[in-house]
Amino acid sequence: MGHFVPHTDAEIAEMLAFLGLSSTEDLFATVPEALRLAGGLAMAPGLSEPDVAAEMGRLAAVNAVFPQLVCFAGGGVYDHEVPAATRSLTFRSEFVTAYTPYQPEVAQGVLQMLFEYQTMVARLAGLEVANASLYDGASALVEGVNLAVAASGRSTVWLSRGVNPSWRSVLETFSAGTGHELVDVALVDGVTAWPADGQVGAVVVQYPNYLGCLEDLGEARRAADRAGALLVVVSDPVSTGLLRSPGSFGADVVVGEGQPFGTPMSFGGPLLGLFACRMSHIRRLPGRLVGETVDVEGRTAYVTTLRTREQDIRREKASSNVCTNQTLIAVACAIQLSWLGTGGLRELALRCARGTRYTRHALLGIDGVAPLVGAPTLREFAVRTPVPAATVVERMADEGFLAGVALSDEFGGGLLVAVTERRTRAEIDQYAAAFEKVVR
Amino acid sequence: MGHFVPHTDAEIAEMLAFLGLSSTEDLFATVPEALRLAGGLAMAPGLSEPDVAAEMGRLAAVNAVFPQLVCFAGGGVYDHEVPAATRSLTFRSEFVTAYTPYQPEVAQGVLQMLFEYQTMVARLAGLEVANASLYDGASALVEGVNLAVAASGRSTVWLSRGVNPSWRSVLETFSAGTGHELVDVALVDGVTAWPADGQVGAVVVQYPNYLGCLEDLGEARRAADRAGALLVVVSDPVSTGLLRSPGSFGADVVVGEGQPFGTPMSFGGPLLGLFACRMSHIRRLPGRLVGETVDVEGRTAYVTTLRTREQDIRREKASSNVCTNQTLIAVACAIQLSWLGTGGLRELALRCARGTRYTRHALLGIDGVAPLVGAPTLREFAVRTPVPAATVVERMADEGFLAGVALSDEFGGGLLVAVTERRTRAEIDQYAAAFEKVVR
Amino acid sequence: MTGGAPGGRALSAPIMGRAEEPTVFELSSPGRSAWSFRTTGVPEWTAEELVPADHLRPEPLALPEVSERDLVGHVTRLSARQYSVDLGAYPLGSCTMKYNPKLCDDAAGLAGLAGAHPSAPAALTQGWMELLADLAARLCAITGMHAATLQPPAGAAGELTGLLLMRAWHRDQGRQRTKVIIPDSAHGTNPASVTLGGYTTVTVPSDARGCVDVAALRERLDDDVAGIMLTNPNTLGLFEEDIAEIAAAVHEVGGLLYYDGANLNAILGVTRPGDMGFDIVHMNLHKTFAVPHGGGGPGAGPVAVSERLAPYLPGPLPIVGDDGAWEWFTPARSIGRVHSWHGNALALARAYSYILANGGDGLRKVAEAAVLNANWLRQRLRGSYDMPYDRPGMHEFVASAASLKRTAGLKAVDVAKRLLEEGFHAPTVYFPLIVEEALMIEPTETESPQTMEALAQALERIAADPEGASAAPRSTPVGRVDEARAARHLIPTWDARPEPRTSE
Amino acid sequence: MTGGAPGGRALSAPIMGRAEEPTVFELSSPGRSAWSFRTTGVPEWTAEELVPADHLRPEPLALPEVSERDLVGHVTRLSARQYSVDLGAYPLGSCTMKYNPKLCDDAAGLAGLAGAHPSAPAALTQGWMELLADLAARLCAITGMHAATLQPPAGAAGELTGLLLMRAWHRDQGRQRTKVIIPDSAHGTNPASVTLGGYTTVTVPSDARGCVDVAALRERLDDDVAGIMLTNPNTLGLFEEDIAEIAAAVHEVGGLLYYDGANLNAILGVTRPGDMGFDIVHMNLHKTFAVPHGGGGPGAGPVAVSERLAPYLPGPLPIVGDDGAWEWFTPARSIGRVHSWHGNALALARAYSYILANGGDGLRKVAEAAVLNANWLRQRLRGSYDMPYDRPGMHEFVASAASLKRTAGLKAVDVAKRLLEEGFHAPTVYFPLIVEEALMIEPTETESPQTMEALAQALERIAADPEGASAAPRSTPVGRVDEARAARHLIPTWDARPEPRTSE
Ligand SMILES: Cc1ncc(COP(=O)(O)O)c(C=O)c1O
Ligand SMILES: Cc1ncc(COP(=O)(O)O)c(C=O)c1O
Repeated sequence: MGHFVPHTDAEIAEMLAFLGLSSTEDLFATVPEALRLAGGLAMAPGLSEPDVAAEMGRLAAVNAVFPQLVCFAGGGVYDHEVPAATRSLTFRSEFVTAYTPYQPEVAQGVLQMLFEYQTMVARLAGLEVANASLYDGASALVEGVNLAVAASGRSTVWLSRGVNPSWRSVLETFSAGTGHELVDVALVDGVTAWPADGQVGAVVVQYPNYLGCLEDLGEARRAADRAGALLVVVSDPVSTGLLRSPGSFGADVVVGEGQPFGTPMSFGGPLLGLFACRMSHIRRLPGRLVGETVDVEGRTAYVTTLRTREQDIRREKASSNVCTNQTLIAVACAIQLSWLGTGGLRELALRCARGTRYTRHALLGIDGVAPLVGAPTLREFAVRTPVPAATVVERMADEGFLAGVALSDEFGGGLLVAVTERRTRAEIDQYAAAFEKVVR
Repeated sequence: MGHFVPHTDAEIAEMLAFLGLSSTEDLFATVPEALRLAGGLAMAPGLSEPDVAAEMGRLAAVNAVFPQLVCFAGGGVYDHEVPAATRSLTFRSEFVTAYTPYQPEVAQGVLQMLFEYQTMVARLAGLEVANASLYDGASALVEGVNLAVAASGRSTVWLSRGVNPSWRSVLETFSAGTGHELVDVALVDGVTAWPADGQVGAVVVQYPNYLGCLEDLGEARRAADRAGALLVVVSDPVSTGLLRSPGSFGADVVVGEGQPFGTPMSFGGPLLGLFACRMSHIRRLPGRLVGETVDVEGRTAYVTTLRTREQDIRREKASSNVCTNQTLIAVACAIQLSWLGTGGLRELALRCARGTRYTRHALLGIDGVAPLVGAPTLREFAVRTPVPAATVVERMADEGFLAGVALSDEFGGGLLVAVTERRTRAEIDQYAAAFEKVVR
Repeated sequence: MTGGAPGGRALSAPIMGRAEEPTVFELSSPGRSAWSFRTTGVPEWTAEELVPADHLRPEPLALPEVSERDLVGHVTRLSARQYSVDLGAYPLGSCTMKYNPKLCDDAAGLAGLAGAHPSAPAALTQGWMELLADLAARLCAITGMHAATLQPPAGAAGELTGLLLMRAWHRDQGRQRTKVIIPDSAHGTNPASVTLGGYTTVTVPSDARGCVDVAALRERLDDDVAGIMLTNPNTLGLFEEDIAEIAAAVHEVGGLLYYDGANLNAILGVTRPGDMGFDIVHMNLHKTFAVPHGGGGPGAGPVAVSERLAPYLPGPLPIVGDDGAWEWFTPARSIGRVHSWHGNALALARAYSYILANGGDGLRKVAEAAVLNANWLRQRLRGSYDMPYDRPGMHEFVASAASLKRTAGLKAVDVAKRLLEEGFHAPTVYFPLIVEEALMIEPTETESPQTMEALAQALERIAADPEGASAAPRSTPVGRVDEARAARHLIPTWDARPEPRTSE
Repeated sequence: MTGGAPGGRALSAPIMGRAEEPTVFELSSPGRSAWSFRTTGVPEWTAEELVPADHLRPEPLALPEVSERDLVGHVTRLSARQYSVDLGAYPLGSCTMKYNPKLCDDAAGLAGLAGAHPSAPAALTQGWMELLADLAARLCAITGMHAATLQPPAGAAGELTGLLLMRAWHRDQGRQRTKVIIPDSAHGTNPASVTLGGYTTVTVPSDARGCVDVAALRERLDDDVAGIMLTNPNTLGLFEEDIAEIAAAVHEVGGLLYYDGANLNAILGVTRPGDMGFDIVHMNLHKTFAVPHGGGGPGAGPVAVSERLAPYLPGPLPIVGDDGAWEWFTPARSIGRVHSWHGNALALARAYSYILANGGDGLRKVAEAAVLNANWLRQRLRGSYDMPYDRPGMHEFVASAASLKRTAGLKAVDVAKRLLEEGFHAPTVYFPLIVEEALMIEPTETESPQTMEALAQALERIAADPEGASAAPRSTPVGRVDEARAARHLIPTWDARPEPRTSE
């Protein structure tokens, strides 16, 4: 349809005439004839708006989502409520249709939102500074390790097996380029058992870890100290409503996934990479950073700062290659954290923990269902099931539940179950009843 | 919950102290003890946001709407497409959460939108001036008759039976107060047969009329001239994309329903009363009027004008009692008409007319289905059915269709069918097939 | 260029300064378009085939021809020239410009509500009918009445509906009365509605305390009085303490009491019109129950009545039938429809969601905070502005700039325009009519004490430094608007503009 | 008052002037709240019962305590301090800030898309998988490639993914190469990605015509070269006419060609990277395919490759299984995941809806109008600005303020700030690095000829009247911002502010 090109034929003719050209084909004179696409793209012509809506609606209708499918899956992406205020504010077109704030004089809206975001993310981490977002938790982890390696000058990394396996896989992928040596550190009954000695650049632990267990961050800090490494903590920001901050345990870098704050599960994207570090590492901070300053008349103003770290200035020596990040998701996160406030964040964490305990108790009452590991958990837990976890997930779908995430062999199988503040007692009771049925 | 009151208990105490009061109950000291509501409202406590959403969702899910129910009903409210642009622009919070533009210096957004709306509504009517909206087509009709009666000094009204019966009923209700004498004028084979003589204040005709038929507006104008009356035309603005404007036939006042432009069917509200008249009647115009002017520095500015007609100034002598109108729906209408543009409005009317012809043809091919009246129709038509129309509607609902509007005995029964640009050939074919089945 | 003004230019967005935004007609360029329709497969008959020649429009109707991009830009820029509750406080007296929770937007946006055709058989709209019935029941509980119609689309429509109910009732009592009494402080819609209801307005003065002068009222009461229309609290924000006495007096002569519910916000859960003796009550859901005002509407103005008036209500109304399902029912002596369908249904759904969210406890809190804010502000401003009725009031109060006008030339309108500069919307000015240079201030319950403090300081600054206020506002998208010129050189449409037009 | 700044005050909305907006921390008042959670009926264990003591947070984490009303006011006012495409033209070179149709917002908002958990079994997400597979197929058709991954969440992530693909391929060829060649006009992400990909950057200069100096390139080619990264059209907006020769030369030494798709908008339906000889292509869906930029993201940077590289793509990818249903599949020699799930899925859905709406014909029109607008504007501005490469180009062009700087002291940054005053966003400045005082202008196809005219006139006015431009912009929410101070006195969070804080 070319529906979004405003030019009328008469206007195109007029503009071409101004250029001394006689057809739109002439516009591409510098494209060698041999490279021109004869016959145009092999693609159907454009559809009208309602036709596109119908087609997108058809595709959407094929996926099973709430309320047909009640979600007990987590593993990094969680089914939290997104209130109407957060949704409607985030999607103000001024935020949605702006570019990266290169011209601060007309970008104070995005800049101040990011400044507020950074402040809240730093508080969640218990550290002094946070950046303006990264792609997802996994990319934040990659950048955290890169920072630690650069700061320590050592490229070996102790990587807890309690870190989200998908994130570890991303880290591994990118380590092919950076040359980091990743040393997996195994879990013992759900928590990481750190090597007694060795010299490494980074010690990476997740809190609570992938199996939902509360790692001993004090232990991780001591392991890092022994190894001369920076401590990189992958932290669940929702749990932070109840847990001591990683910074209070001595983390140097804290990364995490911000999706739980204001963004729907979205089939896993867009997500939001949270990144915070100590002030002493700020020159190695990846990505954008907003700082407060003043304008010519002394009014408070915000601007992206310490830009000399960034790729457009530093080029091959940049601290990271990130350019476009996840600003709008960071805006949603800042709005959602403000909507929650001090009391709401605590209440949110509490409700998740309560639902988790209630669900865990219900499942463990089923014959043949047992805890996968013994360590205490908070908002997610793993169970061993009498039939393979993947089968449980499959059968539970017919009952209207996404039962959880089936764990890989690395963990000896098992099912990872997450319970958010959205899950009612009635839903959990039905879930447990269905569970009992399908594992029989 | 009282969730939207920001005051903390400490703040309330402080404010009360400033007033020398000791409790919130003291705030109501001027309310005589005997009148105080003991024990509070007999109403359950407030619900959380997700709980309200769940309850509203439950109520919404009980109604049958597209795609479960494909709509062939009209009768004043039509199933037109509302494009994403119209929706997202209309619901900009600056428009949604503003009051009537009493302070023009901070209301240029709403005022200019209304100015553009008035211009487009006047063009649709083929008249010089339009107001800034009335409640619905029915209330616009009431105001149109009031204007005609006041302008002519005669309170008898010739009211075509081709005017929407629901609107006629509203007119009748309000005539109990104004004392107008409404004289129904019957249809003959679908079009109004005007009395040869008489002296009346208003002649009211609908174009196309309730049965979808094209009235002879020239005839109506002549009837009005003979009777010394103003000609009030109820006009379908969508049809105006193909039909000559009522103004071109000599209408003095044109009223109509603006819902088809940018507002969903909404169970019949909010709707939008369109109102236009000749410039010579402007001092009797009901409701708000926006005019162009300048500010102190000579910049173009808009403001509500000729306010001396209005109730807040004129009080018991006002041209109307309207205060709050349907501004946001008028904004949606202005946006939608701009989205349609010259070509789109014509195309819209054309598509409705094509679908209507195709559907009519399909239905008339069914045994026992016959035209109710003979006059030509455009976007809506009435058929006689072998089983009562109400039964057809009931049975068709089980087939997934809202078959139309069952006509009352006044019209000798029959089914009124409307087809909009949204209806595909496949939908119409299925509709006709189901129709054939249910009338058997 | 072939035609049209530039569309992709934010010149008129205040963010970029105070330049004008062209009209959409100026952005138009012949042949440009934004429309897009579903592919239907329906045969493509021509206009000539579909329309008889004598009806066929000779040329297309001229509408703006713009791209979606330019339309979006235009309307977005216009929105940036508009103040709103979501931008800041809006202490517009009588209008109750509270913050409207976003959850209500979600409710109104549900496809199962917005997508319903109103003529669908009851079996297909049970959810809507339950919603309307429960809303009516809750409004009755709030007002202390017996039954309600949700049809009136705004307050004024509710008034007229109420007066027609009054009329029908008196008719059935066998005698058509001719007069309706309203106080001199009443809103303009009251007398206008009285006229349209076929009655004559009789005005009763207010006494020195700002309430109905009961003695004067008694003088006006006779058996030609159909009823009285009151707001309580009245438009001065004061509770009519003698309401029981007034009710008794009016009832004694066979009249009815009509309650204008524009100020209902003040008494939610505290007292009820029904308990005060009112027979007919309209509510402005767009004031009290978080239907956003939309720049001037749509609102909703349901009318609730006492038992004896219930048979006169407009129909149809949803009731539970024998089989437990909802069905439509029209009362025996119904005055008839007052709306083409069921009123502003989506606005009703918004209000319903708001009432659910607040519940009985929350509504009471609304009234408390609204009254607290207003009294705090009145008390605070006593030193800066005249307070013609300086005593505890309800959710709003009326100050006066009369002294400031005399001493410093600062009129009510100047205070209003200065307040715009200070970042707040202006109060209602010159209403009610009985107060000279009236400033009618209604903070509402959703403004925090901090905002109240800032509002107080701004109003104090204005009173303390009236210099140059007649040049205000200076920081708004346009400066003070020439309203007289608008009426003198009337330009009600773009086509009526005097200047020559180059394109459309 | 107990604490906090006023929340309901629009002082900082530009509509009300240029005052500051307090931070949300300043609006906070202890004990105030907006949160609201579902009633669940789950037992209410205490924190102490749920969390081991050594893990339990000693005190609640301090976040802003605001009402929903104040939060809405705050964020709405901040939005009013922000320029955006929906407000006006945004000729930011290299960024392709076109208008993004609103229908794409609808697509991304569908509950059936937004509500899906990514770990759900394939049987429950067939719609998503079909969407992703068809999008990948269409992107391959557009670029002339064989297979694609949609995982990379932005262009830079796509680059690094591409370099890792290159690396894996060379590894399997038995020899790890060390160098990647990039032109001196390249975007900064290119060299940064090269480093992260474990390669060394070798820069090849541009020739006098603004294209890769082929002779210089040949000098740099040896069997240690893993490949070359190019954009075509390049960052000067010029088509690399020698691309076939370049491809042959690079391939001859066993290197691969990487296509940075930031400029793909220019060649949609005209020519394809695959046909030019590229082996790896990333696309910025947020530039070319109407994913709005969100103030800096999220975007989407899919990578498409030729057949020989397909086995290395990140997985899982959706493919049709034996039973005709979609299933996940990871290529044999996959480099591994580059995103924790399937990339920015909702952004991908937006782009997909945009591609459906345009179709093959529409995409070609996009390129035509983008190139037409850019060339028209370049031609028009030749008299006002230096055009270092003054010949027909593609969708953007780079002008220079070098002469104006010399003659009138008007720097590129001053032109940018003046243009903000004129109601337009500024072009990209000081990039590419090879042009002095560069002004990189990309009008995009969605701006009308009328807007182009207005933009041209504004830029002409600026060049003609450079006086006082260093004081620009004057009509924006803040004046020129002190960037140096921000770096010198770093305040990256509200907690780092030097001033004493009264409340939080
Ligand atoms: C006291 C009073 N009565 C009646 C009305 C009229 O209500 P509406 O504008 O909804 O018609 C208003 C509205 O401002 C009012 O304030
Ligand atoms: C030429 C070029 N390459 C690469 C990029 C990086 O893309 P992204 O910002 O999506 O990471 C950009 C973005 O501005 C660009 O313009």
